[in-house]
Amino acid sequence: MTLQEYIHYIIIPILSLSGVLVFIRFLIGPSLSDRVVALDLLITIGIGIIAVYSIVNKRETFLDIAMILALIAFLSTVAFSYYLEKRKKNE
Amino acid sequence: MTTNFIIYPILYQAITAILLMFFWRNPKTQRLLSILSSSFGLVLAVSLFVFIWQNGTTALQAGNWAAPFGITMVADTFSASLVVLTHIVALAASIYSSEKVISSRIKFGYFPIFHLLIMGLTGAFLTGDIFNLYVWFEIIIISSFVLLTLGGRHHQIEGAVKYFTLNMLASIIFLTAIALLYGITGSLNMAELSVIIPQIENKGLVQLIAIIFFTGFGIKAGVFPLYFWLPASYHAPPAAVSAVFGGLLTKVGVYALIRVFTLIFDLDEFNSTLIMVTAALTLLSGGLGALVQKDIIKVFSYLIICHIGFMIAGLSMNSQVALIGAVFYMFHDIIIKSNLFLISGLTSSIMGSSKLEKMGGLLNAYPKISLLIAIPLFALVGIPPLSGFWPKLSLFGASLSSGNYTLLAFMIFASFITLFIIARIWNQVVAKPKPGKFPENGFNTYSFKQKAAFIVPIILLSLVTLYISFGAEHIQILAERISNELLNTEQYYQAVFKTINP
Amino acid sequence: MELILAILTGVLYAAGIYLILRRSLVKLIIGLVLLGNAINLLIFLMGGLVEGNPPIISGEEKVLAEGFADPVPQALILTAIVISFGLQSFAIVLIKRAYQVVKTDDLDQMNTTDKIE
Amino acid sequence: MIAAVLAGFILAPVFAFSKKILVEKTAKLFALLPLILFVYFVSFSGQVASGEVVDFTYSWVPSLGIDLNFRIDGLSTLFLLLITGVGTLVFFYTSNYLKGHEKLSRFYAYLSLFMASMIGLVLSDNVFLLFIFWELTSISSFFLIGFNNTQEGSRKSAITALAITGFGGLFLLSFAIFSGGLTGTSRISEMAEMTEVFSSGTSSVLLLIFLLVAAFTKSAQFPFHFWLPGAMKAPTPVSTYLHSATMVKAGVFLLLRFSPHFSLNEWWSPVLILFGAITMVYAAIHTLFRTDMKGVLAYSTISALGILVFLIGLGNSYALSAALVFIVVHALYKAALFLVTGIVDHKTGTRDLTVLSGLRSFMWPVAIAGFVSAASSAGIPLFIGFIGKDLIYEGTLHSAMIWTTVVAVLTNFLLGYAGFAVGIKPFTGPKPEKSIAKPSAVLWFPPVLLAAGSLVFGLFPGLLEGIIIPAYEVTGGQDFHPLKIWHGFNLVLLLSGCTILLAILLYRFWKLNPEKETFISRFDPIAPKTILLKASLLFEKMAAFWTRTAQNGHLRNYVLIIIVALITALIYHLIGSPLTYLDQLIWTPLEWGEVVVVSIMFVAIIFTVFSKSRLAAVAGLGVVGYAMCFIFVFFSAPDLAMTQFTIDTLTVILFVLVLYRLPPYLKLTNNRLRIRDGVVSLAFGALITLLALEVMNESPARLISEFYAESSYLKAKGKNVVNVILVDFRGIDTLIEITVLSIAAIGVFGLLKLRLKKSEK
Amino acid sequence: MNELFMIVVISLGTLFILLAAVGLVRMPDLYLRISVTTKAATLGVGLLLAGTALYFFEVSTTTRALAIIIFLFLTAPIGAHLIGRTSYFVGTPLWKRSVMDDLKGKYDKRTRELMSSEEEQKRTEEQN
Amino acid sequence: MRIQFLLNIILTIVWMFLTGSLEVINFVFGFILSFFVLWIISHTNKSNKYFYLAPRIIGFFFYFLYELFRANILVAADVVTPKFYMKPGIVEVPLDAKSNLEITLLANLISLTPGTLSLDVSHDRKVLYVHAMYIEDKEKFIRSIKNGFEKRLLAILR
Amino acid sequence: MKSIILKTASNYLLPLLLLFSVFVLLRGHYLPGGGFIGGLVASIAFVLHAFANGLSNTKNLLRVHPGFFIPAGLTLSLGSGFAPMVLKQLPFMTGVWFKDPIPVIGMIGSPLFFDIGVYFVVIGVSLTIIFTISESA
Ligand code: NA
Ligand code: NA
Repeated sequence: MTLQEYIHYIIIPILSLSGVLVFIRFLIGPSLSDRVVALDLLITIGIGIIAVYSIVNKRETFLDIAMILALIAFLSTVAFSYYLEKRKKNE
Repeated sequence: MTTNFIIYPILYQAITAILLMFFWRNPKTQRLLSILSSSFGLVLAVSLFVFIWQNGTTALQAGNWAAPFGITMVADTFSASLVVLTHIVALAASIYSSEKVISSRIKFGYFPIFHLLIMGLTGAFLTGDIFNLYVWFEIIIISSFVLLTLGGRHHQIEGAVKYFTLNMLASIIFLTAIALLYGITGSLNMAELSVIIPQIENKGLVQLIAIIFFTGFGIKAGVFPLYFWLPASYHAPPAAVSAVFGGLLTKVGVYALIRVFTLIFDLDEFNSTLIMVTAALTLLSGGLGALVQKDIIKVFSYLIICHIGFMIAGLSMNSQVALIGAVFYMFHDIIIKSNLFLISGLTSSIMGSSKLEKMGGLLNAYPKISLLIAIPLFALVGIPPLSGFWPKLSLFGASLSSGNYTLLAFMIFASFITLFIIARIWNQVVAKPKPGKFPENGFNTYSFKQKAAFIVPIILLSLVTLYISFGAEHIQILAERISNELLNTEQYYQAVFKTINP
Repeated sequence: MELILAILTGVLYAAGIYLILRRSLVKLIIGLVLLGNAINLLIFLMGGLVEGNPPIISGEEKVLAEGFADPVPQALILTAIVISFGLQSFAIVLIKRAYQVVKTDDLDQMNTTDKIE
Repeated sequence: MIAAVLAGFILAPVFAFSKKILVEKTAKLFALLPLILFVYFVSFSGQVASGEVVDFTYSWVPSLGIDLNFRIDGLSTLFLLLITGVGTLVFFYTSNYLKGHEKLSRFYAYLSLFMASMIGLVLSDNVFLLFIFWELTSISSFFLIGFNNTQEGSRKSAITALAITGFGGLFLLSFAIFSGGLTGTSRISEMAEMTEVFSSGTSSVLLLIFLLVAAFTKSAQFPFHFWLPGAMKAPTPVSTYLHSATMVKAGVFLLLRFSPHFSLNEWWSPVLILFGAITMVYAAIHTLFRTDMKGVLAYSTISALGILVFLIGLGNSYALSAALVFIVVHALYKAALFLVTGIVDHKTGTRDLTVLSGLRSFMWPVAIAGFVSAASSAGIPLFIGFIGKDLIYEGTLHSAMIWTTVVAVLTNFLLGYAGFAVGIKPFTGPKPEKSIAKPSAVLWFPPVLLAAGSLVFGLFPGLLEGIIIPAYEVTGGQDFHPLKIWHGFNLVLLLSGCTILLAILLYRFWKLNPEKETFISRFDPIAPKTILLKASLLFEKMAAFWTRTAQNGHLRNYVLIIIVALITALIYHLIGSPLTYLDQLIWTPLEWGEVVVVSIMFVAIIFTVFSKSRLAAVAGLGVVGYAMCFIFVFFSAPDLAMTQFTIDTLTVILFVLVLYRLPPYLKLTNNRLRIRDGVVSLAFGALITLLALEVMNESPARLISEFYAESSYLKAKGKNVVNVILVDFRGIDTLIEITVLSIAAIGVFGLLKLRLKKSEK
Repeated sequence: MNELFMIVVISLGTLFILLAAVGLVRMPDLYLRISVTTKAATLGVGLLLAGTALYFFEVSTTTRALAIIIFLFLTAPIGAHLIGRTSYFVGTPLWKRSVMDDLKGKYDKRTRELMSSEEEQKRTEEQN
Repeated sequence: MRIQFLLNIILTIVWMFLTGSLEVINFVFGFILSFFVLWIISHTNKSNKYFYLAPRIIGFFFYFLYELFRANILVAADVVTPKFYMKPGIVEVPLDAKSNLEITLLANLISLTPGTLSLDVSHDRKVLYVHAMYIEDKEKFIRSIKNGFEKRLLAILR
Repeated sequence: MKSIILKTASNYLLPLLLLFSVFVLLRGHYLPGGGFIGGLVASIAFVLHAFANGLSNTKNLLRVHPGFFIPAGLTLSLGSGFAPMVLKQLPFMTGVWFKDPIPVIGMIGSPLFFDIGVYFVVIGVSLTIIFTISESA
């Protein structure tokens, strides 16, 4: 089993499974904060997937995408926090 | 020598817009600049037209990438004529705006966006690339959208929501069609598409894509049953903007329909029936809508729809004569509809309202203005020999000779209802005594400059209408040449693929 | 995968249209955003699916390696994405303004302008 | 010639904007315009009498076959002389009649506009040109009828007249185009040689219908007649001009002009006779019940027009010459009677026949004119009307149908009554209590002159032959029967005598009173006018209903209609030609990551759609966007993935910034709508899926992409092909796209920052 | 040898991510979820990136991987802090078996300022 | 001024990291670029203490890694076992760290370690509120933070 | 938001993100990236700063109204399209290049300036939109 195959058959499925678990949390919530945390974690897992994906395809170009994700993913968290802090009481 | 001059009118508007942005807070300069540059823009447009008239269809390979690899801009007689008309309307609207648009709007980008709208229209007429056409459409949408909402009043917002949603929908449908088209052809260059499409074996698929295109453009053109955005929004912006909307926005849709269904797709039985039915129902529902409206701007809005039916009818009959009629009608309608919206602005400002029941007394109080507006009003009806009459000859003739009597009946109906509506408007706005008083700070109190800004554009457009009316021979010859070019796509193809610059 | 993505495209379209047909302005805009995604996916599909071979000339090569992903749809999507971003931002702001002016997010209450008086 | 036609058009605006004082002073001189034209046209009469035609041709729009082809022949000369002759008198008369009227200059402008249109109409030898002038007469009469623009009644009448005649005009346009197309020429004279076009096949029926609708609307034939009485709202000179010599005769002119063309058409005669007969009887009966002088005249005019149509329909040599003579007869006496009515009205302030009496002592010249015209109208010998009547009876008797003679007699004696009622009644009987101002010579001279005409031509009918015979020949008649006062004792004379007698008896014993008018008004509910009016109201209601239903203000309805329309068109086409091969596609194998991403996206879409909270929906939207981003990663689109991600984040930020100020979602739609919308959306989605799959079967040559692959680095010096496309190959797209962004930003700025003041619009 | 090391690193990273995912689903309250996941996932991704860097083993890739790790370590705790803080602020409840809550009542309802205990005491004294 | 320069150098190094090229010309370019960026943002960036002690930094780095792994495994055990053994709560931790940078770094480091999460800093910057999973003894927990991360961090920063 | 932690961090993240945005911009012709993404990243940097420090602080930082970047960027992009027209009588938007590449950036030519124009427009647009919304909140 080469490294590529290992990643392909073991690592990526596990990462995908993690993604599904996190997404379940996103769906069940219950609060908006839970969803935001789940979203954040989804992206983090995505960065991981991209990293191993670049190994599978032997193209380091994909790391560039991960770089963007790493830098600005948390911005939506910031935005949602901002929302929670500022919103009216009725939602 | 390069053929860069094809896009001079586009670039020129872009430069104007940028320049205007730098004078963001200075309404006076912006006004002057706008008028000056609109005038010069017209000169450029006319010289483009003259060149095309003398030298035939000309293409520019942007970026010096031979077609189909780059974006090709193509000027044929049709697009060059439309560019000229666009710039005429632009000049009129520009002058009209110079006094009519309040400086707070100007301080929030009215003029730059106005010029970008003109740029968008020009670009849409000149492009030879289907995706590029989409992009130009987006310029048109967003700038018209901004002009529509600038000021943010209640009715503006309501109109804008509808305008925006339905135009976005149109773009989405259009883009869907482009995607599918690219999927089956691998090309975006319209000239190349005209060669590839006939070779595709899966005709059914091509037709389905054609239907999607028709729907997308149909929304923009304001045909039945896709026109709803139009009456919902045209009364919202200032009159100068409505003039550009009324004259040109739907016409871009019509242009796209004509272009796509002559150059790229075949008008076979199914398509032409589809378009014909659409045309008939457009004539009908536009007419009915106009009949029941009580506000002059809304009446005009519905008349736009109604008359789009004529052009679409011309396209649907798929004959040279019909196409001549459609093109001629389009030229006439651009000028007339723009003028009507300017007039509605003028009369509303004289009367203090755009509701027909509150208007009146124009003939006795302003006889000269009455005479002035009689020209476009009756030209709209097609009272011969005014401009609306001539294209009907070709349209009626084509439907008679091809045996499309039902379509003819609808056209007659639309003509009749237009006659009736305009006569009624004449009665209600011009002839009837004014209920109540004219507003106090009304037209009479305006300075000479303000009055001129109101009247000069209307005179300008009316003169153009008179030219179309009495110089109908010229327009007819023009329309004939255009229809020839449209039907002989080979010419277009040659123009696009021969010019590889040194 | 093509089949799945084609279905996904269809679902995106359906979802977008469904949301536009609601009464809430916010839902409408969300629907438009979904439709934007739908169209991008459709364009993307039209170029054909290629895994792991982006249209970037790697290293010291001078032309793209065989089997590259079609760059044209990608460029088109980029343009489309950015344009819809512009339009969407304006639309989102319109929600805000509509709420300020019309005092509601209910589209059914925005019908005064179509009335025949 | 062109100057003659255009003179009126050119002078109209001159009149309109002349200073009021100037107009007051020089108004009488305005009559010089028609007078000069009259003289000019008379100058051709010699040539015309010798059977020549004079053509004038000016090029205008040759590519449509529309040139200024003017032709002076017998028929046009007849009409030209009437138009300019009566015109001269009307112009002259008006100068006094409307003296001091505020809008006198405008009136002259309209009048000369109208006259010019009429002249153009009868001169046209080009069927399109004919239509053009036809429409111009409609529109200028619209202005004339609505001249008293401050009165609602007159505005209404004007619009009714325009609607009816304009409606007919569109049929004339169709006729022009169709006949032009079928014959290959637009010259009316050339068409005349192709009678087969007008007489055989469905196209000939269509042509006939087009022409007749045009002629009948203009010439006020039943059931289109009702605009004419309404048009009496116009000042009397207008009525005089429109209804005696010009406007309404245009339809008759049209029929005469084209009667050679349709001479072989089997429908021509019966239809004309039928409509003519109905019209003449119907209108003649109506005259009995009218108490307004103008009302009587209006219906008698309609009736006279019916007679003309009827005669043209009969078409035998007597009937044709009767028609031509009757045109002159009618013009002379009807114009005179209108002018008389005008004077009476002007001086007494009323036109009510039940009130008026004994005016002869105040205005004896007018009374004479009235008497003479009434006599001519009743067909009393020695007046021209007698000759006209004779010819009519000759005409009916020469047709095979007895009933035609019966209706002719009936109509004629009723018309005779009408003439008496207007021309005699006001002047006889007891004098009014109040003294009445004498009319100036400018007023009474024109009717007197016309009456003199009735008399002179009645005594010397041969004088008329000079213009009647050429006209007769043009309309296709042969062997003209000379106009004579005396034909000997025969059936015709008997009928004439009976007619006169009956007319006199009726005048003696028919007591006019307001109840009569009330009586006839009971039939209003079934009158064509009412029916048409009701129909048009119903139509407007339907239009309003339709417009309100379609444009109901609910955006989602609009979207729904659009989508359903698109779906319908697509499915309709699919049923006709189903898609063929979905199975030939080579599928890319499934990967774990992709499946998970797509599944998450599916669920996230559903979550977004059905979420109860806006913010959750926005978060769901975020997930959808990020999932898209990963699809781009998996399928080799790094640039897209990056852009999608950043833009998605920015969009979420925007939503969040905006949404916290808004109230939560309302639960608004009901389940039925949800299901309906769901079905529509899913159908649309399914169609897109289907199309996408079908398209993916096609594998076109990707020449463009291959060119980019090869030249991106070598020619455009970039290795990221997508970026090279964006900034170089398709740079214009990008340039526009950033412009779109810029506009959006300016728009946002304006939308949120600009606050208009109340005063600013 | 090198490859084995890579496999270990990558597997470890994957496990941490799985752990974070499971933790996110299992943990009883929001704070615990944040607490567990942010870091486990960050560590996991860090390891995966390290593996990637090792795989390509060239300057440009390594620096990129390193940059990503730095970015993540910079941003992840800030995000966690923000969402945790705001959640508390808007009243997201703690797990019922929590042992203490020093934050309770420390946020000024009006100014949204957060007080320390010391400051709170001071204020109470002032008020008395 | 010195700190500005230091920041400039650090950014330049980041730039070289990003571009993955260690050439001199890239250094120059990166330096100019960073200088420009810093100029843009300069005037609100009030000067702060900056770290300069490389060995301590490295030591601290490994300490952090150790803590990260240790805590992760601790938490992992609790996550994967069916029963929860944790005793969570929010603890008020008094701060010795004074400057914004010190507080921020400390708070982030605490957050990065599993089982603890910095929720907020009090307005007067005297205490940090930390959510922790295992609070056997409040004082002990506070001490572990103060003697662990805070001490080492301050040693580097001061 | 009143968080010292976010505020402090954002002050350090801002230069980092800006640097990164330039990096993304300049490599776009060779690797994923370019004017759009670069511009978006730069805007996000400022947005983050605004979230943490308040809008007015960020505006002070920028010195000019972000809207100014729009015409500036447009001018640059349009100008690079004009360059070949004016300089070499070539069609609009033709790429004109300096002969030799320079280190770090690579080839210098009109498409690069075009992309830089895009970068500025995107910054101007995003910031104008977001700042305007925040201000009128
Ligand atoms: Na790029
Ligand atoms: Na180029």
